[in-house]
Amino acid sequence: MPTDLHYLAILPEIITAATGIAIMLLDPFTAPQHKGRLGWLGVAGLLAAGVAGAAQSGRTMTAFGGMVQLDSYSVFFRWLFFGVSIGTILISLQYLKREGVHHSEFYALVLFATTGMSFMAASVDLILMFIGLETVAISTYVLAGFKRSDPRSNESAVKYFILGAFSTAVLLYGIAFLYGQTGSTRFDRVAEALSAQGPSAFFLVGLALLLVGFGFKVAMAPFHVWTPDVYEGAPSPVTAFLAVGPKAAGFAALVRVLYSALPDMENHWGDVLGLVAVLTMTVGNVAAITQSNIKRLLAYSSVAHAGYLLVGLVARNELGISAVLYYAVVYALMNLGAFTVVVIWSGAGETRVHLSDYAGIGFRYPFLTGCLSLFLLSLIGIPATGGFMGKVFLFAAAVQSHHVGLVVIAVLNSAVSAYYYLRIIVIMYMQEPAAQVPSVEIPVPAAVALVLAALGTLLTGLYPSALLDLASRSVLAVR
Amino acid sequence: MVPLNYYLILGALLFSVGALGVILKRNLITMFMSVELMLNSANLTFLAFAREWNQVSGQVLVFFVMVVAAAEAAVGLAIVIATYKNRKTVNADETASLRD
Amino acid sequence: MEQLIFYSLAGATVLFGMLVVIARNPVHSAIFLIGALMCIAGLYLQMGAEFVGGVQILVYVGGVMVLFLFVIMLVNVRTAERVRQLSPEWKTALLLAGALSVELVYLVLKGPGVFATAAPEAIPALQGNTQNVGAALYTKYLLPFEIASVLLLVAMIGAVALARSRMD
Amino acid sequence: MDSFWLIPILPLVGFLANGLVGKRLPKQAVAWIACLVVAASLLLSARAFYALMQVPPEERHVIHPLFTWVESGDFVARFEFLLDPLSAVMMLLVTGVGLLIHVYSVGYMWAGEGFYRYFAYLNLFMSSMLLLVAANNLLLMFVGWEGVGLCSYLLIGYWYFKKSASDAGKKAFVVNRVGDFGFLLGILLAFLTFQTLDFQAIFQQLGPEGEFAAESGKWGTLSWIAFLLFIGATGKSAQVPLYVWLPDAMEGPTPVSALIHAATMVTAGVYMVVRLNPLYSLTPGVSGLVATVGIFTAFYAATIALVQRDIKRILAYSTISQIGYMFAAAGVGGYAASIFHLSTHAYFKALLFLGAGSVMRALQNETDILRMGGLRKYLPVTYWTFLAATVAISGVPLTSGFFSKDEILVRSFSSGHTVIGIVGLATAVLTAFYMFRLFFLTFHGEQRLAPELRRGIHEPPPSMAVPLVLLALLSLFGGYGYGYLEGFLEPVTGEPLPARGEHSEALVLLTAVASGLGILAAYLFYVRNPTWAAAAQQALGGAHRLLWRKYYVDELYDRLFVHPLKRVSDHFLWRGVDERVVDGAVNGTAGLVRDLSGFLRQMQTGYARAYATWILLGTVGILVYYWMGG
Repeated sequence: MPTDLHYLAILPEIITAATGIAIMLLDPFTAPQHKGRLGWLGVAGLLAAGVAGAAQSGRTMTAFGGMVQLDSYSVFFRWLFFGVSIGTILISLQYLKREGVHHSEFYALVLFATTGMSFMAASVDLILMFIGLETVAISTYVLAGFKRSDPRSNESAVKYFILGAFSTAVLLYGIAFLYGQTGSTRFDRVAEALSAQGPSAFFLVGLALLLVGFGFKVAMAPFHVWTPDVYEGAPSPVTAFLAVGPKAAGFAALVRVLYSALPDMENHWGDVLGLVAVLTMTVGNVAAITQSNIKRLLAYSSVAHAGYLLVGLVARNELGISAVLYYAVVYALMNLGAFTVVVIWSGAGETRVHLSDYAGIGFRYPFLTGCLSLFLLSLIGIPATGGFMGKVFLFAAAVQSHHVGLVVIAVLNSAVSAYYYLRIIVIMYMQEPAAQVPSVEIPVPAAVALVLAALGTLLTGLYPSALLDLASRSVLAVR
Repeated sequence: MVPLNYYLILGALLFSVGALGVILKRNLITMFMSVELMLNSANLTFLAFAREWNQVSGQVLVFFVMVVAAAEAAVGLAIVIATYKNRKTVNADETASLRD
Repeated sequence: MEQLIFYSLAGATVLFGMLVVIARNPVHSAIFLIGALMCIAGLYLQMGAEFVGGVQILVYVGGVMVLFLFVIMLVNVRTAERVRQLSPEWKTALLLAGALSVELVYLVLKGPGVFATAAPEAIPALQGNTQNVGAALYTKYLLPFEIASVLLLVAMIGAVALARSRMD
Repeated sequence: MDSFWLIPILPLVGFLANGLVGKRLPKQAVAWIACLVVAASLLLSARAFYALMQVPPEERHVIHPLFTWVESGDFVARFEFLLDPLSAVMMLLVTGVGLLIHVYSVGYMWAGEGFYRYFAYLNLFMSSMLLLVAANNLLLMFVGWEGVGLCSYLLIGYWYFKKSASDAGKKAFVVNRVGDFGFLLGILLAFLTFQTLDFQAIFQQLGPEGEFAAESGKWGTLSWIAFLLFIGATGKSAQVPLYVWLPDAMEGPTPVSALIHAATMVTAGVYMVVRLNPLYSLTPGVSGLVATVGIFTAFYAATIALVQRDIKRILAYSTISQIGYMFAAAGVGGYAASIFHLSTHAYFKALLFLGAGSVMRALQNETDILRMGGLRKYLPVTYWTFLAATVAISGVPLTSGFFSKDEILVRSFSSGHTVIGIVGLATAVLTAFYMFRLFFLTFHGEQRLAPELRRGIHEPPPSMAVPLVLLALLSLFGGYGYGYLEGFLEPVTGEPLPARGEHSEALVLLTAVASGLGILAAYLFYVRNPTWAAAAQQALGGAHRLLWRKYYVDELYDRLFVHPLKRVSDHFLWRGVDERVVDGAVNGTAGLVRDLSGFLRQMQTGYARAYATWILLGTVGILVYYWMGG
């Protein structure tokens, strides 16, 4: 009987899961026009979970037979995930009503997915991590197909599901080999066995398959192929969630696995990830250039950004992981922000997602377009935005570890990326509007999310120290 | 006692057959069935290793994988049904309107 | 004898697996898959994992596969059967799968093969395989077990949300 | 002296005020806000400059930390400003010329829409430029560097409804990104080498006690840093090969061209090289490259300017050419001379653009000088001020341009760079020729105006005329303080080279002769015998066409970079070959090879199984990698 059943260590996850269950229990007693209240309940639960997480910051302990670890690293990602989920719910409230799919399952699934993501970041055991990952995956399959009478949403869910299940099987097979070689699924045991035995064939197979599984989750090339289609077809708030939450969770778990379980194979995974990073950035950016659907464009952009994040991983030093954490936050802010604008502007049935639908709206909707421009500038990496600082940290880390070639390619890529982000700004401000600029109203919750994301993007660019400090303190738990 | 490698090779073959099914079939349901084959090959590998280590935990892991597989099946088939309602097809190649 | 059982079960598993892929009719595929799963259950039993073998038959064959069959019936096999089942790029697919199997087999053979058998885990002396698994589930693996229950809840909610008839 | 940190902040306040509430304010209020913040910055700059003069040279170095910007392990960057002679001169120059152009803009932009937006951008630009100048480390400098680029882009595309304007904006942005790519890499490499980005800390390591010896003859890390940073400079300062955006940038409002694309932003590259002069002094290889690129650009751009007809484009090529001079000076070690020419150029080039703006305003945006002529009697103020600027840029003796150009030539010859000196002299002839060609064609000779434009030609209002006159005075007399400037800059730019050599009197004469030759030729061709010009054009058909089409460089770049990139994205990752072709290729007796290439082409076909194939391909790839390597 394990003696470390510290339920307090997983209190935030208990709160999120319980809130999810509460939403489902209250659903039958809530009139259809009041479903929004359940969304607010979800926000409240996430806030409470965040507070519970804050209460534990600074403590380090393992619990449940050494399966889950409470440390600054997991606290950091918990906050990120809770924030992302709050943002997702805020932008969904109006959207679900508008699209006629206002079911409380949506909020419950977001909360369950958050629970899963939290466990991905906190687990120090392959099997727990796998179950957390599957909880996220299954919730998001459903979310992607949530507009079930919309063929595009169906198709998005189908592709996501089939390929997701496929990659899950690959990941699981990899875990089997790691387990087989070491006789344990715990990260520390795996690391011990690895340093004792050296990288044998089973370790290599296990690592390779693990990289594929995570490669799918965080959309590294060539495992990214699903992203554009799935992001395009899914309901826009779900796309925002997918692009930000599960991707960050994938990175959280990947960093933890590679550094805690397989540190002695760092040359093996470092080499492959270096190649993959180059491929990912390049494919993402080159493919984004000619996109005309803004959701697709942002999908490729998210692929490219996964490549930048990998640069920090490949650097294999402290600044590198801090930078990954930092950039994960900044990336979440700017992408959630950009997608919020997409959600608001797309209109009923998501009819306005073509770039030409943005023509000339710059001065008609200064708030929306101003925010979107800010996020796009941050995605380019213009100074005074978080995106710039994040890239500087990532690239500086890689330079520090003498990956100069990689940095050259990364910088070149971000130069190329300016072109397609800029195109959107040009279209918004410098093109003739369509015959009649449609009128949209900006729902208050979404506006709040937008303002918060914009402030965060600016703040992380102007005063990056606070977040970077937090990130570098969180990293110590992993290294 | 059958040597470990036999099981592992069986697992590898089964995994490859499953992967082949996913990239070869056009029917969503049979694609998914091929994924089930892959999951089972992983399970077989788990169990073979567990026997080698003389551990019970490998069996527990297999149990969890079965839970996951059941959950995936429920959701996956629900997605297929939702798609079928709208498109009247379960052919993956006809579910390809999102593309570059 | 043991070897013989293994060979026949293993052979049958691979054969059924291939038939799943080759069959044109999804119903046939499903039935072949059931065959493969049964054989794998047999292998589990042979390895002394009675509990898992039982679950395999009860949950997989009895639950999951029946679900598959229901869905296949629901979506009208007739139309499904008429379309070409195999993708046109079958050569590449075969090549890739072949490469994968060669690699995996090679790496398996290259692996250590026989382990310095570790000491069995200190599990309370319970009788029989099922008790052991049960004990592990509720002690060492308590947390994953609980999350797995959340996972099943998610699946339930999700399946209902997606497949229920229009109420909206 | 302590309040100098407000200099970059004040325009930012103006930007925020006008950007946030400017839409609701009356135009007068917008104009007052925008001009007052710049005026306040100018006052503070003057005070800081004066305060620096009062202290002994070795104390002319004040750092004002605002806050610690980034701190992570070794990686420290502070948000702090530096006041030393160089930044003081630059701040004074930027705010001074900036204020005059702000005032001029009030009259020039009054009629158009989006008045507040224009001034908000202009203030933002001032803030970024001052940040660039005042930054105490490379990272902060880069923030200003990108900021001015962004504003430049916003202002070029200010008349966004003109397609040419928004295209030009995009071109400027993209070309500048190429340069910034080098700049950023240079910063990263500098950080790797010095473990710091602070100027003083870097210079300390470069000093005699530091571990870095001069890299004479070999190309080491320092050279790479200097080279990469210089790539950034060629982008921002429009040097060969990245100059192509500047002529197109003339699509922006004319005061913007004056401020950003003539007087200040485009000289940022020069400022950067001078700021980092300890680095460039240790890397003679790169310095030589800087000088060569500079003087080549000077000559090359001057030849293009000879035959252009658009008044603003001529001025744009002239700007490129003059900045080339500045780089040449910096490259041969004449850092003070470079800054000297930078400042005189700011006066006369700003004046030329503002004068051109005045002409265009009178002629309803006509820019073709072949359709002007004889404007002297209609626009006397513009005429005389334009003349002042023209003689200055042509290097007529005793004007500011004469002194600064002469100084550069002296530096080139006395440091042994004879070729650079000779090309510089030749360019001086060309400069005088094309500038007076422009001048004569615009203001002298017969009137070639379109009839509907002849009526209503009138002088600009006082708010525009006063800046013209002030700048004219500066252009004529701004060159007399050089001796003092050189001494003032000494703490930054180091000991001046051994005083002017024995040939310097001869050089003064030569410079004067060069300018006289050019003017004489222009007079003969365009005033005395206008038919000669046409005859010459006839005689030199091919050469003329080559120059007129600007050596076909835009076409070349399109071929080399734009088309291939488009093709790759269109054909490789996009739709590629259409479905029929792929299916046809595969269905038939196509072999395995074509199968595989079919796969490559249909990466995003929308088929789930194709995507699974990619994933599997990746899996096999990684396994093979480990199989082979592990």
